[in-house]
Amino acid sequence: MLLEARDLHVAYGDIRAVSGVSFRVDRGELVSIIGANGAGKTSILGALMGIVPLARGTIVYDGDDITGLPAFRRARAGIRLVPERARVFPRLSVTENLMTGVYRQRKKVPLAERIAWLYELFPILAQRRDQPAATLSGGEQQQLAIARALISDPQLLLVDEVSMGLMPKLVDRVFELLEDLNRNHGLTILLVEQNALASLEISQRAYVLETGTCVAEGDTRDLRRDPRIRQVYLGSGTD
Amino acid sequence: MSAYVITIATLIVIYAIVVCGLNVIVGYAGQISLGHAAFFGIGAYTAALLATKGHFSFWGALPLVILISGLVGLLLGLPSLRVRDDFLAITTIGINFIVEAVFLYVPFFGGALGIGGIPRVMLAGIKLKGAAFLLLCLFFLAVVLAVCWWFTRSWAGLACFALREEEQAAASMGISPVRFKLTAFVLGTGMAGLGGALYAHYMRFISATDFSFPVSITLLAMLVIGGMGNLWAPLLGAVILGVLPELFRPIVDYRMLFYTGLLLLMIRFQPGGLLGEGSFLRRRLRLKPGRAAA
Amino acid sequence: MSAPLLEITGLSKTFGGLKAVDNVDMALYSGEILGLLGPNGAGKTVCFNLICGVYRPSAGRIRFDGRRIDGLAPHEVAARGIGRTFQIVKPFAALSVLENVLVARGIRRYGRFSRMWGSWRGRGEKEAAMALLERVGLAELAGRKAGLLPLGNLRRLEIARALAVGSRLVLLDESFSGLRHEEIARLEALVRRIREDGVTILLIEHNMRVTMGLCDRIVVLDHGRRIAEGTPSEIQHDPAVIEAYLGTKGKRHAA
Amino acid sequence: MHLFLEQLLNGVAQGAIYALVTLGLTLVYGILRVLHVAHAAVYTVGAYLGLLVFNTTGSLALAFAGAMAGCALLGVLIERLVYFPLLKYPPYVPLIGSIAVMLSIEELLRLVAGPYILTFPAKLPFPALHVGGFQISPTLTAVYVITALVLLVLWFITGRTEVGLAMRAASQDMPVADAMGIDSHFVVSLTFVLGSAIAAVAGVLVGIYYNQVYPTMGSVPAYKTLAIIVVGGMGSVSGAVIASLLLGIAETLLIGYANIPLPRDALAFIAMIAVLMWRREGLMGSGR
Repeated sequence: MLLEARDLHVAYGDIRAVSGVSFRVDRGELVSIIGANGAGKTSILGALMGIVPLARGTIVYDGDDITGLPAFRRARAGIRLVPERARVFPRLSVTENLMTGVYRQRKKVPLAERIAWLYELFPILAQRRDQPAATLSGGEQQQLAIARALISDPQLLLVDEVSMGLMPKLVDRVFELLEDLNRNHGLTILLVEQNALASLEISQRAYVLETGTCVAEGDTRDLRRDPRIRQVYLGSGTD
Repeated sequence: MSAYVITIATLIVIYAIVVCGLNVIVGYAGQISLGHAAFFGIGAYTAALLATKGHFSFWGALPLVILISGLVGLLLGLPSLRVRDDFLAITTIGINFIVEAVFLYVPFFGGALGIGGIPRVMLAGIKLKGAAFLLLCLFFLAVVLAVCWWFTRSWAGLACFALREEEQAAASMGISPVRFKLTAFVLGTGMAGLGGALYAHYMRFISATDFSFPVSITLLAMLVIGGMGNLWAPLLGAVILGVLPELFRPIVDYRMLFYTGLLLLMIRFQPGGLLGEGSFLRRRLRLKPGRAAA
Repeated sequence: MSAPLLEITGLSKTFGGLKAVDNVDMALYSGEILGLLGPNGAGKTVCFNLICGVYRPSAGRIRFDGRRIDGLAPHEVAARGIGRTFQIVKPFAALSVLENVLVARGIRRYGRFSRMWGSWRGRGEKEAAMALLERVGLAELAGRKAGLLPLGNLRRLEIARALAVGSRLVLLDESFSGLRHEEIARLEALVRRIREDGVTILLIEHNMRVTMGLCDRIVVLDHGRRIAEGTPSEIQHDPAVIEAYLGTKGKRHAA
Repeated sequence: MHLFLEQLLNGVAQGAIYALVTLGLTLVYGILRVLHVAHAAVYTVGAYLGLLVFNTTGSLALAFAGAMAGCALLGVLIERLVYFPLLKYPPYVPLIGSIAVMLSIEELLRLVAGPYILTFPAKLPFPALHVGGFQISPTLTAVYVITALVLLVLWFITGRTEVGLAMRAASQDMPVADAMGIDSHFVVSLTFVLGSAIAAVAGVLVGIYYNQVYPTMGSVPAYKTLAIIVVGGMGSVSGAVIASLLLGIAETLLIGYANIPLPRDALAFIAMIAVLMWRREGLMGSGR
């Protein structure tokens, strides 16, 4: 087991975003957390990364309790985040954005090789390497955010709503890439998505969230036929 | 009462009047102003010029002084509608420096020499000085406090509180941000103008440095220490910052340090002021939680 | 059918090159609850803000009660009698609950210089504000500072303020988000009661279950466009809506 | 022509000094969004420390080094003790705190070192430059060379080092920078170290340039530099440098040629308000 979260609670002042969610991610797995917007998915990833304060709960990563660890220590321990809406550094160039991903870790990875590999994966980034990230389109920024997270060769990749605001064609490409990274490069991925069908397609297990609590979990093959998913998204089914 | 005590008391009352104006702008309407001394100065210079060059009596000039101060406040308040937060703070600092520079360098305003020979206030054929002038100032302070009190109970005041708390929500309740911010600005600068007129006729000599940026900081410190938005804060703050330096006269060298250090400690540990929500004074006195104006 | 209370035609809003709202038509009739739905980034909130005057439309018209309101500032839209709530609650934190409602009661005063100098502490005003608090179930908290209320009560307070402003039309911006299940049920009952009192309601919501249960009709947006309109059950079975919400299975799998 | 050139050279020197003081303010505003008025007090402390070290050791190099070290420490103390706890309040609270720190330090200096003007009798080891029959004094040369050097070092640190990249990243999105493994709190403190050390250089330089060190020498720069960063576009380093140079030149030339009735110190604020009315984000603002 690479990551285990027990009884997570996140609150913004009085607003309960997440109340009592538990899950685990095994090494080499691709796990999805799905749910309509407002279900608390982004808060969970923020809490795992350490950039959103946790009201209650425990996070165990790689055998260590990291609940009280600041975000930068978690990052240095091998957790990387692709944030919602990419959040690239707008006034840094593409290359500089990538280099922030290996801050204080340049010597741990074969940097030139990684960069070459990433530019091969995302040729558009190679073309724009000296442009400020703000000048990139939404889809390009999303690719940059993924590359920035991958450059340090992370152990666990957290991906937040990567499909949001992307053209359908790009969504397919990104999901294919994530699937490939997981199957062929052994990368462990925790995917948070509104796009339920596409993420269920590529992941092995999933958790279904509704207004801050987990309402279903299990193998994606079973979940895909589960009426509760339709219910969570469309409010129909039982009634 | 000795002349010394009367002098201190008169200045405290004048400052309290000016800080009441600042309270309307900052405390009630939430518009940060770090240049309030400029409007204090505009009032004082207008009164001084009307008295010395225009040969107006204090009473004849007073409505004009308040009107002109308010109008200049309206004019200079316009930038505050375009900028927010820290930009507004810098803009008001800038206004203070510019106004001071105009007083100091334009010959019409007496330049570095300032304006002297301002006559005393006459009332019923009697020259007001000493305790009589203090009474006059107290009268005006009472009037200003009454206006403030009335403002906090008026719909206009309520609109300003709403704007201070949440501009977007206030607008969704029909409150025009432009109209009510400017209303607060005009009212506040008008009070500063009144204080300026009293100051000019009391000192009988004014110069630009009386209204320089450090004076603005003193005025703000009075308000912050008293507790922004509280009706009585200007009085409390003016008394504390007016009396303390006098008590510390024996160690005159440390006066200013004490003063600035107090401001630093207040803002660092009690940003709400002595009469602010949850302050130690409130807890001590077991005051009830404040109402809208408090 | 009679003329709509709120009528939106060809509404568009572009930011930079991006069309956030693209040629949307919508009509809201007196006495109904209309839901405006859509996944994240669909343009619901922009649409809402266009109605409230926060943004100025790039194209299109908005009519309330037959009169154009597009291009008006937020306080002018409010003055026409449209009340709204905020997705992220915006109470006047330092004021009491009662004073919060009184601010909204002042809607008839703020427009005229001569009317804004009277006192808001009169008995009549207080009683009218208390009646509104009674209606949303906050009467016993009237003296409490608004900033100290829990979220569920703040949502009610916002509805009370919106009712004071708009006695005929109220726009609710995700009033159910962040609430617990039992609070959601209570708030649903409140919205139903308000409608029974004759107030027309436009609801933006992403909680599907709530919307399906409350609304008479639903309009669904996706990528700024209107992709569906109909009764809740029609919407639930609309393939375009299902795709917008659940996503696609991906090209290669579908093929 | 000769006089004009001389005025221009003086104006550039004045602008260079403004730039040195403004840099720290810009860096701090860029990363914390705090208007660090007390920065000018740090600059004054720098001048005094430099003078103290110079008078005891006689070494100008040690004077610069001592002033930079002392100011760096002072800057970090202000950040940790005053700004950091106040960041959760509206922006005017740290601003008033900053003004209070500024005035307190001025008062402390007055009490410790006396209210009078001290002289800074150091000779800067720079040769006079001869450009086309025109002579530039050693002091002016020193101001030019040292400013250029500081800008170069700053450019190198922010543009070419890993920690500089971290500083720029943290100033654009602090949580995401954290998520990339950057310790932003450390980076913020480092920004104060850097900005305060540069202010120390400016303080020593001004002390020597005018041969004067006094407690309130920071008063005018304290607020004028605020105007400069507004004109330069809040947080933009290049904008701040350009605005500083323009202001220095404009002030000197206007005083020398146009017979304007206003003092030079008001000029910056008039420019600032004009710019704010015209473009909210300042000349080089990014419009965030």
